[in-house]
This record gives sequence, C-alpha cells and structure tokens, in this order.
Amino acid sequence: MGEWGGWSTTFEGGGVKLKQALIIGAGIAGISAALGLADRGVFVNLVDAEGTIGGRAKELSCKGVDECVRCDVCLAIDKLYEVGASERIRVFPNSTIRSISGEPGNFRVTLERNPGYVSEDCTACGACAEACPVPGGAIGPPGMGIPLTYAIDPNACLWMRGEDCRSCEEACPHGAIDLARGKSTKRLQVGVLVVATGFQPFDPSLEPRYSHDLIPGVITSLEAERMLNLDGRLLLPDGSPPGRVAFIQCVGSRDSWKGVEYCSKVCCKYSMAIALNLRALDPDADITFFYMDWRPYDLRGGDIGEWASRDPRLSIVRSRPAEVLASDSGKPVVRYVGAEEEIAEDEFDMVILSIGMGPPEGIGDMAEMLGLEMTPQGFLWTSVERPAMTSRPGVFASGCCTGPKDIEESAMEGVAAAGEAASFLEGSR
Amino acid sequence: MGPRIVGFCCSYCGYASADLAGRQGRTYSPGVMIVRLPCSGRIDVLHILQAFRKGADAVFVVGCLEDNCNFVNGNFEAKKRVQEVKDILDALGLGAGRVEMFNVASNQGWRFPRIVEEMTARVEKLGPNPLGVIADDNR
Amino acid sequence: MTLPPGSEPVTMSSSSRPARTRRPVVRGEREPTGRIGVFLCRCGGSVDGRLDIESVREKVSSMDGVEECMVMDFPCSMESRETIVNVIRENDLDRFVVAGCSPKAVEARFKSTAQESGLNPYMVEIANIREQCSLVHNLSEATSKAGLLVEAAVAKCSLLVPAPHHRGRVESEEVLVYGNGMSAVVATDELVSEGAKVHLVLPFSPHRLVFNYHDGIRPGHLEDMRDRITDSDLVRVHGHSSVERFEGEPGAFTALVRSSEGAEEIRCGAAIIAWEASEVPSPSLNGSLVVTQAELESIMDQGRVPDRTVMITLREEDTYCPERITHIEALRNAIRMKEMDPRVQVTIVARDVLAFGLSELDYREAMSRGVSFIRTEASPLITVGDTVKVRVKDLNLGEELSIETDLVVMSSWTQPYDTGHVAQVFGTPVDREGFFIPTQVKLKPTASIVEGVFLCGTGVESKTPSEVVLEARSAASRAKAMVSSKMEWGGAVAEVDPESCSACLTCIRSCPFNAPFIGETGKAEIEIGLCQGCGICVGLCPSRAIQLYCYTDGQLGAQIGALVGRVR
Amino acid sequence: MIIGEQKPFKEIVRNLEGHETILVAGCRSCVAICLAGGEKEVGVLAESLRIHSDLNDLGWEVGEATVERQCEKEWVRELAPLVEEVDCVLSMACGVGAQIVQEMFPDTRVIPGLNTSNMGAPEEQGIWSEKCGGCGDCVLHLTGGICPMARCAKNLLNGPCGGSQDGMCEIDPETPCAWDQIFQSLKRLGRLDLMEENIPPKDWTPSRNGGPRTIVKSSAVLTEKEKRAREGLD
Repeated sequence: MGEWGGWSTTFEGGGVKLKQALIIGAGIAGISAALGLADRGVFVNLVDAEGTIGGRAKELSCKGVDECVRCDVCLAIDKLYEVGASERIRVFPNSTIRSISGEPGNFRVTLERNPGYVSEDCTACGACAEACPVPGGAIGPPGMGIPLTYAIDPNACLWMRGEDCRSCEEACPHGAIDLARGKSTKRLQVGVLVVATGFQPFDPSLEPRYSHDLIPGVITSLEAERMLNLDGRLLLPDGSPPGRVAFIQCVGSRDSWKGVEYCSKVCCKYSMAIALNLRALDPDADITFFYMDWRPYDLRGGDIGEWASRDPRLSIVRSRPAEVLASDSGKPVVRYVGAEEEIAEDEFDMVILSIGMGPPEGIGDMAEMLGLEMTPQGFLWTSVERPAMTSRPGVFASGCCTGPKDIEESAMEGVAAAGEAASFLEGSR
Repeated sequence: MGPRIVGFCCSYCGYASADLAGRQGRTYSPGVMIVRLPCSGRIDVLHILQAFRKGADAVFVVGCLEDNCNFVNGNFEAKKRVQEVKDILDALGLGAGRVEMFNVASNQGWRFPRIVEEMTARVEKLGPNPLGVIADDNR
Repeated sequence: MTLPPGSEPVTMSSSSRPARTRRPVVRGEREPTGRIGVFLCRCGGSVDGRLDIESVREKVSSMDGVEECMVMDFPCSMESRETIVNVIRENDLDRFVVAGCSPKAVEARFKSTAQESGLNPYMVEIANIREQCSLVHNLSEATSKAGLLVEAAVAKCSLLVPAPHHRGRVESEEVLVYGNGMSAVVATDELVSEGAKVHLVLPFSPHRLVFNYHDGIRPGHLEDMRDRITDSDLVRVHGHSSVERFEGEPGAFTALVRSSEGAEEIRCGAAIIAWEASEVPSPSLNGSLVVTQAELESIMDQGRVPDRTVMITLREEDTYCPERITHIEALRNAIRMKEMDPRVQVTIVARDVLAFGLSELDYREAMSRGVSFIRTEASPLITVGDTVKVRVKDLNLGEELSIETDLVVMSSWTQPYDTGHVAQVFGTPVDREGFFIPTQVKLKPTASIVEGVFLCGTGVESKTPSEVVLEARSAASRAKAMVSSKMEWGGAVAEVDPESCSACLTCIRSCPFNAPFIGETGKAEIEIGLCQGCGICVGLCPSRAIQLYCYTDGQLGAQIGALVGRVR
Repeated sequence: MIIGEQKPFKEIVRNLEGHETILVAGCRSCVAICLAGGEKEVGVLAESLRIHSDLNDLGWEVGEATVERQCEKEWVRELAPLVEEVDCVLSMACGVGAQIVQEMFPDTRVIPGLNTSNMGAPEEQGIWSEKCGGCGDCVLHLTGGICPMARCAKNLLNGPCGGSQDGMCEIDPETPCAWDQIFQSLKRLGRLDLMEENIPPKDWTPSRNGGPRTIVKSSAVLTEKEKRAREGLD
C-alpha cells in the first residue's frame, strides 16, 4: 500500500535505524503507545491475537446511567476511532509473534496470522452471515472492532465439524473467506518493540468453593461487565433482574493458596462502579459487599463507607466468604464468618465474583523469545525509574503485562512507552 | 417510514453510540434522522423549533453522560435548551413530550435503539405532529 | 482574532447595513452555491446490496449544484481518493460530499483529500449511509433514508464556507516545567532524554525531591538525575523564580518568569505543572512520644526501637481520604522495627490497609512478623503522660480499646501549598484543598483543562513515588509529542460578527475554555487557538452574533429542512 | 441596565388577536443582554408564533427585525420599510423602546412582548437583581453606595426597621437587609458618621413590595452540577 512510506529505512547517526515500531497487544496500553508514536511520525505495526483491537476494555461496560461514574471504559471506543483514523498505524488482527531476531534498532519479526478464516478484504457486508445455514449463525457480526471483519466460530461452523458446507465462502462478494486457510506468516523489520499483552482474568473454576458455573446466578465480574455492555441490563439466567446481589471481592487476589499473593488493584474500583450501575438501574436492589480491605484505586466513584452510611439497601461485610452453596430453591447462598464470629448464611439472587488479574497467557514464552526478565509473580519486569523500560534495550513494556493496573494507569504507561521508544529510535537515549 | 424523528447527536457520544448500534446490527425505526453536532451544547432552540415546524413528530438531543462531556458542560447547556423548547411546546399545545434530552456513552451501542423506541412510543401516544400532516396535504 | 500565518482569513459576516433590519439572513449564509461532487460508496456489500445505491445516485445527481455524482467501491481507499482528487480538479468542483461509513472513521482522510485537490479541508460533508442506515434498516427503508441523508448532506455542503485552517510546526518546541520536587525533576529528565529543550522554573521553596518512602527507587537516583539535568545544555534552570503570567495557545505560549533579578518572558509550546504537595504534620505531634513516620525512621537510624509502638494511619478529621503511601510507609517501618527486634510490639491502626498491588506482600510480611492491626473508622483519641494512651474503637471486636504504648507514630497528610496562585496564572482549577483538578472529561491522563498544559505530581493526587515517576514521564512524553507533532488550528471554530455583537459577555461567561475575549473594538472576539469548537457560545449568544464554522445556523437549518418536511 | 422578561407566550398570542401581519422587533441593548429581547429571543418567539399560526391555520405573516437601540428614534427609523408591511409590531424591547416605536409609527399598533421589570445588574450568568429605584434624588453618597430605595423592602431612608435580623431582611431569609449592608459599607469606608446624617423623606408615590426584585432565567443559570463541572474555571 502506497501510504506506507514508512517501510523504507531511514539512516541516522551512522547505524541503521528503522523508524518503525511493533506493538504486541492492542489493548488500552498498546493503543496509547501506538498513538503516541504515530504522533511523533513513527510508523506503527499494531499486532493483536484477537480479530479486532481494543483489548479487554472493549468487553467492559460503561457503568454510567445518565451520569458518568468514571470507569474510563469508553476510552476504548474513543481511542479505536483515533487508531482507525491514523494513517501511520497498521493493524494486524488475529496475529501473533512467531519469531524475533536481530538487535535493538533493527529487529526482524515474523508474524503469524492465525486462521481467522476471514481476510482483511472483509467489508463486514454480512452476506456470509445471511448465507450461513447454522441456526443462530456460525459467523458473528463485528463488534466495535477495527478493522471491521466478521469472524467464524469454529465450534459452530458446519464445515469445521466435517460437513460439506461452504455457503459463506460462496456468498462472500470479496473472496475474503477461506475456510481451508492455514496459518500465514508475514515478515517485518522494526526498530523497537513494545510489549502490551495485557492480563489473564482469574479463572473462577480454580476457586470451586464459590460454585461458579455450578449454581445459576453466580457469575464473574467480567461476565457481569459483558452482560451490561451488551444490553445495559444485568439479568439472571431466567431473564429476571436480580433483587439481591452480592459481590465477593478478592477472588483470585490476595490468596497465596491460589499462588496469587498480590492485590489486583482495580477490583474494588470496578466492582463499586458495577454496583453504582445496578443501583441506578434498580433503586430497590439489595447490594452486599464481602471484602477484607476496601481499596479503591481512586475515590472518583466515592467512598463505599460513605455510600453505605446513606444507602440502607447497601451492606458492607468485612469477611472473606468460605463458600457459596445452593439453597433449596437453587439460589446461591453465601457462607461467611459474621460480626460475632458466628457462621452466617445469606441467600442472594446473584453473586458476582470480583476476579483479579493474572499474567497474560504465554508471557513466559514471550519473555524467553525476547530475553526479558520477569517478576516472581510472572509479570514482565520493568524499571521503577523508567516505568516502560524492560531488561533489554529497544524492547519496552506497558500495561497489565507488567502488573495489575487500571485503565488510566495503563494508558499512562502506553504514553510513557511511546516516549521511551521514540527517543530510542531518535538515538537520543 | 414510521414517525419522523430528528436526533441531534453530539459527535463524541451520541453519534458514536448510534454508529456502534449500526455496527452491532441493532435495528431501529428508519424514520429517525440524525444530525451530527460537535457537542450537544451547540444545539439551538431555533433548530429544534425549525424541525417541528417542518413537521418532525419528535426531536431528541443526545449528549455525553453528565460530567463526561468532552467540552465540560455542553450537555448541561443542551439540557437547558431542551427544557426551553419543552415549555414552548406546552404553550403551543404540541406537548412537551415530543422533545427529550438523553445522556449516553460512546460504548453504549444498546442504548441508541432504546432511545428511538422511547421517542416512537411517545409519538404514538401524542399522535403525529399536525404540521407534518398539513405539510403532507400541501404536497 | 489572531489567525496563525498560513491560514486563509475567511469571514462569514455579511456587514451590509441595514442588513439586520431585514428578516435576518443568518450570518455567513450565502445563497446555496458551488460546484458539488458527490461520491457514493458501495462499501463492498455493506452499503450496496443493503440499499439500492443506483437509485440514490439518480435522486441526488439531479439536485442543483451537483456537478458530478458517482458510485465508487471504496472511496476511502488510497486509489479511490486519488480518483476523487482528479475528478475534483477536472470538473473544477469547489466542495464535495462522500456518502459511506461514519465520518468518525473517515472524515480525517477526506479532509486531506480535499486539501490534496486544492480545496479548504472543510469543504467536504459526509453522509453516514452505512452505520446509521444500511446496517440497520431493510433494503427499501434504507434506500429512501439514504436518499434523504445524502440530499441533506448536499444541502448543507452547498452552504459550506472555507473554515480557517492552519497546520504547521509549533512556534516553540520548548517546554516549561514548573515545580520543584520529584515530578518536576523526573519530567525534565524525560523531556531531556527525548531531546526537548526545557525551561525548569523552580518556585521559591524546594521540597519533596525525595520522598520519605523510597518505593524501590534506588537511593541517590533522584539526586543524580537532578544534577544531570541541571548540567544538561538542553535545560535552562530558572532558580527561585515563579511564573507570573501565562498566556497564548498550544504550541505558542508566553510565560512571564520573575526571579529576584527581575522578570523575563519565555516562549514555550507546552507546559507541565509538576507540583508536589507538602506534608501537613498532625496536630497531636510532640516530637518525643507522638512522632511522624519520618521521625520514627531517624529514631531507628540511631539503632533504637521502642518496645511498644502504635501507628495511626487515619487522618485526625473524620473525612475519610485514604493516602496509600501512608499505609505502605507504615508497613515498611513496622517490618523494619520487627527486623531490628522481633520482640517489640507494633500495632497499626487503620480502617482498611491500603496495600495495593505488590505492597500486599509487605502487608503479608508485617502480619507474619507479628505486627497487629486494629480496624477502626474514627481517628483514635491520644492522651500523653509519661507514656501514651490510645483509645480506639475496634470494629472487629466491636469494643473500645485503651492501649498503653511508648510511642505513637502519626502518618502525615499531604496538601499542596500555593496552588491557588498557580491555578490563577495557568487557568487550571484547584479543588477546595488546593489539589489541581485534572480535566474531568473523558479520560485524558495528565491533561489539564487548558490544552497544552499538563499536570503531574502529588499536587494532583496523593501517590507513591513510583506512581509519581510514571505520571511525570507520561506527562513529559505527551508534552514532547505535542510540541514535536504538527499542530492544527481552525476547522469548527467560533467567529463573532462584530456588527451584531452586543458585548454582553454571555460568551465569555459561558465558554469552558476562556476562548472569547473583548477586543480593542469593544466587541467579543474568539481566540482561535483556544476555541475547541463546542458551539456553546453560539447556542447562547442573544444577538446571534456568533457562528461556528462547519455548523452554522444556516447549514444546520438546511440539513434539518432536507431531513424532515418530507412525505412519509 | 434595564431588566425585562418575556411575557408568557399565551398572553402574547392573546394580545395579538385580530392581527395578521406581525413584525417582531428586538433590541440589541439591555434586553438583549438580559436574554429577553435580543435577536435570538426574537427569532425563537417569531418561529413559535409561526408554528402557532400554522397549527391554527391563522395565516399569520411574522417578520423579524432587531435594531441597535429601540429607545432611539434614529435606530427605530430603520424599521420604517418593514412596519409599512405589517399591521402590528410586537416590541421585544423595554417599555421605553415600545413607546418610541409607537411614537415613530403612530398608525401601527405596538404590542409589548416583554414585561419591563427594573434597573439592575447581572449577579451571575442568568440572574439579575434590581439595584436602582430610579427615585430621581440619589443618596448613594450617604449610603455607602447601596440604594435603600431599590434594596430596602420598605425603602427606609434612615436606618433599618425592626425586621432586620442577623443582616437579613424579614421578608425572606435569602434577602440581605439593605441597611445592614449600608452600615457595613460605611464602616469599611470609615464613614459611619454619615449614618448620623438625616435623609429627608421623598415624595414616593408608587408603592412597592417584596423588596429588591430579582429575575431568574433558569435556562441560563448554571446548575449546581455545572458549577461543579466548571469549578474554578474562571
């Protein structure tokens, strides 16, 4: 594509430096870094394993109803448009890093495009979805993503299940679908790398005592967010709104038994925002928080103690529940140590597990491939004095892959990484 | 095409949520015509009155969530303009319900079709704008 | 208004008197004019196929002013945009409409297309017939609606006037850093290492270069950094100076810096307010039995550890305002005491132990070393005799405890000083306690309400040192990006028609960005560099003397007229 | 400046009965500044009247015009060509302006669109309070620059009445007692001696009540939220 003038190499200060960056992970941190670099005239290759950019934040929900509760999630969308509008940023969806060689200032990268089955020629016209015979459809419409492409669900697709159906392929006016497509690779040469592969939400099945997936109405905070994001309501499996909701904090945080000794920083903040959203939706809902220490990363949403003092339908219980059982009616019952050291049980319609953040999948291999040091907790090590700097020159890291963070802090790190990377390219560091 | 409704949308949130609704394939009444404003604060009482005079059955203004306006308080200003129009519509006997202010976030794709639903329902209750009918007769 | 060089000064004012006694033609409205090109996008199948683009073309091409109307596959693609440029040049069009997907996605590209074809970048109008039409309505509905949308776009387009526009390098690439603590030093270091020229203005009393709690920052690191930047020839240090005046627009600010030697005007493209809050000692300190964490540390430095210590992390007023640094500090010192002598008793009083992220590990260690914790809501009562008594309501036990101890350690609270003055000079608000308020709208980390002025440091919000470092570096990085990228002025900006301005100050009172001012003529004017184009003043102006380029009353009126007033 | 506020729409319509061609005439001075009768308000009212006409099939023709100052013949003369066309002028100016228009065009009926309230000043965006009683015999030099005529509910000339409590007027706790303010002001000026000076009674026929009159145009006032949002911006 002609507009990619940046592909040509520029010579500065003797050594060859490619005025190009590769950013691995297109979440808030990656996008912020990409925009920061593009602002400085650097050409950015933005790689994400998913079909569309936006990272975790695009699954999250705005928790405001008429009034903003400062969850910062809408930033994802707003930034997506900026990336889409920037002619200096090229997005590689469905792609991962197969290999990286070369030295700082001149890395040779091989991207591997995973079989998304749908190529970038897709214009999201929807012809394929209309053609798909699978009830409910095996090919999904694009979300808010950029680039805007449809995606095939391998589990539902007849052809993947061995049947002879290629109707979407035939229906596509652009030949963008190739069900037989194997992995394809692409080679890039870049001057700097920014790792921003985000985090892995805690898997609730590792905490069986809370009966996620076993008792209807027990969901993770992430599931709650997705539900709210989809249609602005939080509903029980039977489609009714919950009257009594409990939040269990620190699920997969502050728990050495689960190998997670640290605090995930953001759970108090986001679960309070979800609660505020619930309250706005239903002034009569009973909301209960089970927590150990209330740690709001910022107080922009207000203090929970103050809220509890003026809202009779909000109760806060300083106790880490022992387990979640099913009542005779099949509703979740939270079992915990009460104020009098007694064993208390409360029944709820919905129990939301505020799950914490773990290191992103495959960060170990990434670190090995790039020769980066890691922290004992399994995140990438970065310098305190230079927050975006890893143990290797020319390779920078930002966002949750270096530790749990909220959206604002991730965005800040992305911006800082852009600064580091840009000045590295300029040779001024 | 159903009731004709004009939606004045701020570029940052209202317009974006309509776009998102589109990308997510959420359908709504085709009678809704969106006018893009840089900020809901740009809305002028006159614009809304012009729309009604031309025969719009309803008008809504969409701004960012309160305390999240890209221009600090444009959406609060818009709210007050809409209230002004409500008073005028009442005086005119057209019904204040024909105009409304909404606050939406850019990533609330689900919200836009619901706003349309709400306004369509109101028009069904209040009946079509007589001026629209007159206009049609004159054609 | 002061237009930057290179921008075409265009006025929308029709000053022919007594124009205002005619039924007012809204200012800036010309008779629909121009040679319009319309480019309809098939957008693969996502427009064409979901609506009948051909019939839209027929409908539109017959409109007056439309010289050229063609259907294309992807107007937004590089190739098609070249075609558009040629079509515009060949047919000598002076404005055009693109009907396709959302302007939010493509507007920027077509603005540059307009420029490439020698037009003012704002002579293009975009009709959203995809997201807001073809993707959400059935074929026949979408087709007729698309017709309306494109007609409306043409109607508006025919009234467009070239908007003031200037794109170019900033006037000054230097950055002003105002502050005297850790964040100022770190921000300057970041700017220097990114190759930016910095004016480091140090207000009178230097403080908080190094925090009492190190948070993993190598001791001496900040001192080295300070020496490094003061030696750097990229930095000009204005010692013992303060900024008296700060005006101008992003990319071209002027600051009046006053020192004991006198005042000096400096130019800068961006500014960073890197203010550190200072510690507010708690009232009940007495230096011997009731001390600060810092004093405790110096006691420990002398190798002494009291047998019984109570640390209080609650503020003495009732207002709950957690400062995580005070908790981490308490934990670190408690651990250190236990390291020095495992037998000593250490009790930490808190409502919640704010051990975010990895500090949780310190919390665990403190507990495992036998540090005890008391949960309470209200700040304890302290009575000093030969020993100290601390009365506190324990939430867990639900009863009042009276603890006798040898030493009470009170956490200090931070409060920024002098910020009122800074806020006034820079036009960035501060809250009641004097903390700088970052822009509340959307999420723009480190941004202030004044474009081009960035905020960092504990003067914004209490933070740990590592967070200060991150914030300072990211603020510096944004400032550098701003001064090194091309700046754009103009587009949708407000303009006053002096003829009809009543100088009523409504615009000045209502503008969130302080863009309007009363000029020499005694009429309102808009500072184009500060105008963000929200149009609030336009909607309010009682004399309808202000118009917003790209969204004039007449343009919107035409659009509305085309959209409604149609047979169902 | 002169503070006015628009008459209720229904009343305006009632007063317009029997007329078909109407010129809505605004003024660019005081009434524009107090957001009552400037070009914007003229435009809004005119459009509303057109809608009213369309709705009720009255076939009205409504024109708009705004002059610099309706209280001055030279400016009002500009209206001549338009007034010829219409059978009534709806004046959006203060009472003065409306009268000048009538004076200039004796054969055309002039109908007031505004209620002229008082002489005052903006307290903040959208709030105007009366400051001057226009008594024609100014005593501000004796009263520390605070007018007892306009700002004392009883127009007392020589000190407060018994209804003055903690600096507030008895008519309502929101209203400050003018004489308390006068005292404070003279004290600040170090001229408490002026309290001694006796101000002779005036011939003050028009009675008034309710103390200083304030007009609030809610649609222009910054709401609490807005103020918070814009905290300290200026």
